[in-house]
Amino acid sequence: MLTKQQIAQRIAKELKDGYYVNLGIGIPTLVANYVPAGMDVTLQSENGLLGMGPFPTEEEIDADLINAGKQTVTTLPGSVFFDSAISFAMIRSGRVDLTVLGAMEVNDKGDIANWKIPGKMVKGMGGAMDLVASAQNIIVAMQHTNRAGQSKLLKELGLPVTGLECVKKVVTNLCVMDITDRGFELKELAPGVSVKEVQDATLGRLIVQGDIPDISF
Amino acid sequence: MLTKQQIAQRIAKELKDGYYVNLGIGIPTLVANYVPAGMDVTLQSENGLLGMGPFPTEEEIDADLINAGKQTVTTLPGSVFFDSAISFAMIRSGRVDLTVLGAMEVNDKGDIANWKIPGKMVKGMGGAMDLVASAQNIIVAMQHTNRAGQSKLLKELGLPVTGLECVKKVVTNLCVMDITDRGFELKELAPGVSVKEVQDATLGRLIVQGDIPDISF
Amino acid sequence: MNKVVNNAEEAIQGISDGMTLMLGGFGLCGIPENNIRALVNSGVKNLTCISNNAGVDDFGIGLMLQGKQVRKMISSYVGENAEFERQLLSGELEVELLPQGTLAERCRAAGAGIPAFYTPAGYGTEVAEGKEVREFGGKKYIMEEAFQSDFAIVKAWKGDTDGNLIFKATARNFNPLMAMAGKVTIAEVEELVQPGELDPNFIHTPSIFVNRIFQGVDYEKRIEQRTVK
Amino acid sequence: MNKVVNNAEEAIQGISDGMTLMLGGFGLCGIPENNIRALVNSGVKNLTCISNNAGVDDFGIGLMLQGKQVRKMISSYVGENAEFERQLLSGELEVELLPQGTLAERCRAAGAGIPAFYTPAGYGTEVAEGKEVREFGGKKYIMEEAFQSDFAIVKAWKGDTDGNLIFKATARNFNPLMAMAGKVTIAEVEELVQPGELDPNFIHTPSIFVNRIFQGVDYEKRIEQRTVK
Repeated sequence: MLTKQQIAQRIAKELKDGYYVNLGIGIPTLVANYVPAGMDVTLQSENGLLGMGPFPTEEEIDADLINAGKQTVTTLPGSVFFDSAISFAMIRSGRVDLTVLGAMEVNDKGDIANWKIPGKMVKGMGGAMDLVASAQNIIVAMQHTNRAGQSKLLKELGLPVTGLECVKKVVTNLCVMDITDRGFELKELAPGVSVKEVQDATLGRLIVQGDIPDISF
Repeated sequence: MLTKQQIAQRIAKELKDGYYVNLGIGIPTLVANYVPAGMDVTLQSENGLLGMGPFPTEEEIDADLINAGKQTVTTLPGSVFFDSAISFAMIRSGRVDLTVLGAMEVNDKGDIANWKIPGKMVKGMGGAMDLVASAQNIIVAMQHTNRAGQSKLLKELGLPVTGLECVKKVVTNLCVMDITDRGFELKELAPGVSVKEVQDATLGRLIVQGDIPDISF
Repeated sequence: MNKVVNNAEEAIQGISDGMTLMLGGFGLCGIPENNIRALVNSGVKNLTCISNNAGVDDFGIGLMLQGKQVRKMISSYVGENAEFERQLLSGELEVELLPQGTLAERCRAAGAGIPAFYTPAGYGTEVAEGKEVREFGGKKYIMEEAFQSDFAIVKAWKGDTDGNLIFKATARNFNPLMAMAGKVTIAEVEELVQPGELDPNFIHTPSIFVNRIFQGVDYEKRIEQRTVK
Repeated sequence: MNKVVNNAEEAIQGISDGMTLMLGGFGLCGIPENNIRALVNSGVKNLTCISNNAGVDDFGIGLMLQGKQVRKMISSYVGENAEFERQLLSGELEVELLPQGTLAERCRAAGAGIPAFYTPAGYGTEVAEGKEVREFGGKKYIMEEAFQSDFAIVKAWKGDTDGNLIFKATARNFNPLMAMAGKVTIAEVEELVQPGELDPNFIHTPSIFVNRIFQGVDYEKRIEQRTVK
């Protein structure tokens, strides 16, 4: 089983030189810690910053400089600020090369739910609906099951949908799966996890073809 | 009969303190020369300048600083540059208080033609169609008749329309007219011009009610 | 041009019960603190507020929620506010949640004289309910309309007395879009300067969009997530 | 990120016959002089050019017209060019004239992932022919779609090697909008600097929109109407 950090670390292997990347709140944020040295990856924060730098020192803290998670951050050489319309212009026009999001549920067609639990939690979608509607390359970072042990990788979503047929890849504590026309396609297993365990924890269509290698970092 | 300068001078009487004004090419441009002293009027040039200043000295000339007529201009304290989308955002959202345009033809419903003579002249509408579609307060500065002596104030336009029911007031070499539901309403006469002369030179519906005063400046 | 008012109390003159307000800011970053305080003190009620977030319990729009001044929030994310959740679940407060980019674009459209546009965000979701769906180039989009609002209230870093504004860092966010969009736009600034002091090449909001401006006082600039190295 | 190319000849690699190009500038102000020279020398033909104007006979896009490289112009004003008029009346050249604000907004929409929007400009005119008319709030609007283009070619004042751009004075005009809108965006700049040299708060075009950048040479910056006091 992967830790949250390892999920992030595995997703970081999908980064390529020159990528513009939007990282959602939670596990996705951790991906920034695993950008390979020397690789030029630019982080977009949808509140209006391209080229997000690390957290500030106490002296550098600036209340006017935060990321989409409302955390204080810094800039880097080449950083640029812009308004919310330009920010989502970047997103909707497909300029962001990779988007990493958390999810409550994903189904085997690539639909995602991550913004609302009716009658229980009303937080809102923030920028997630814009991102999933436009991004060409969306990876979901999530736990395979909820706290009650129920699968979050489904045939049909139970929660209100955020976007349709948009997720391309899912990295969970158990495995890496691509989403294809035939459903979840198992690509890599977390060390010590069996195909059977993934099958038991997945309610959506699951394709297992040939030998499944272990996740390597 | 009014000279072009006098047409501009009369239109300048419509200016009010605090107005943002867009002046078209030709006679409208001359209006800037007659802004009353002490009155705060800001000129918008749709190529991307608010707060247009006078022409530059030879030393001040900057090829990167022109107005919508492609003339070299200057800035004033408080001037601001912006892109073409923001410029027309101002115009379409009705932020420009007064728009002064030239016209080839105007009809008695306030339709205007000023961008094309089929088979003869193809210059284009530039920003005129955006202006006439959005401005609340459009004054046309024009000669009452063409070189052949034919009326340019018509019942129906002969030329392709630029915008429908948008002109509020016309100032010509002969007179000042408001455009109302009933047609051209004669408001002021150029010195030495008779009601009969205006009637003869106007093909659209013309309302003459009561005594018509002379234009004063 | 006389756009300068003395303070927030003067700036909010004319804001009355039942109106629709836009309020700039993302989280607590770049919010019009002075105007919000004045609105709270004014006791104006039954407002519809368009704002990306709803503040926190004891700051920002949260203060207006405490005073039960807000009838409806139009936002993209409201997850930092217990009083908000209480009023929502009890039915005292109405909320319309929209994708963040749609919220931004509907402000911008209002300021650009664009009555409606198409966006892919929200297609196939609750957000699309009751909205026109249309296909362009084989992809589905929904039609969204420009916001109507009575007042837009924004916070800038610097402004001049003509109304030109510049914003700082990520405190820019929704502010320039809302500044374009109000029937009346009120700007509070940290530093009010004379025309000519701001470089005309680097102004974020041209003066023509701003109706009232004043220099704010006592900015708290509260930080929601103080993260350090 | 390696967006820097050596010169215009390298920058225009991949532009081939029949493509659609956006070219920044208003009149001759802020036009991509280096790229236009390179396009003229390349002999590429049958182009559709989206540009507010078509240059003058011996400068700007006029040079491409002389070389009969342009099949179609999409512009708002083309009144400064005798060769243009000759080709148009003889049927060699196709032209689509659009309101200037519509031209700007269709560029901006392309760069914003907005496939279509409504504008009042051109309602009831030839421009509206074949376009959907729709009423919002009692006023008539026409639907306009985002431009599709293969390359956008812009000219900036300063740029950094990441692709961030700033423009000078009214040479900004259509450039930032087109920079957002191309499948591939080429920027030529008067001064190319290192990342960090431009203030992140005052950048007009964020780097993400720019694919290729180089420092231009020999700017003529011809003036159309040299007016002095």
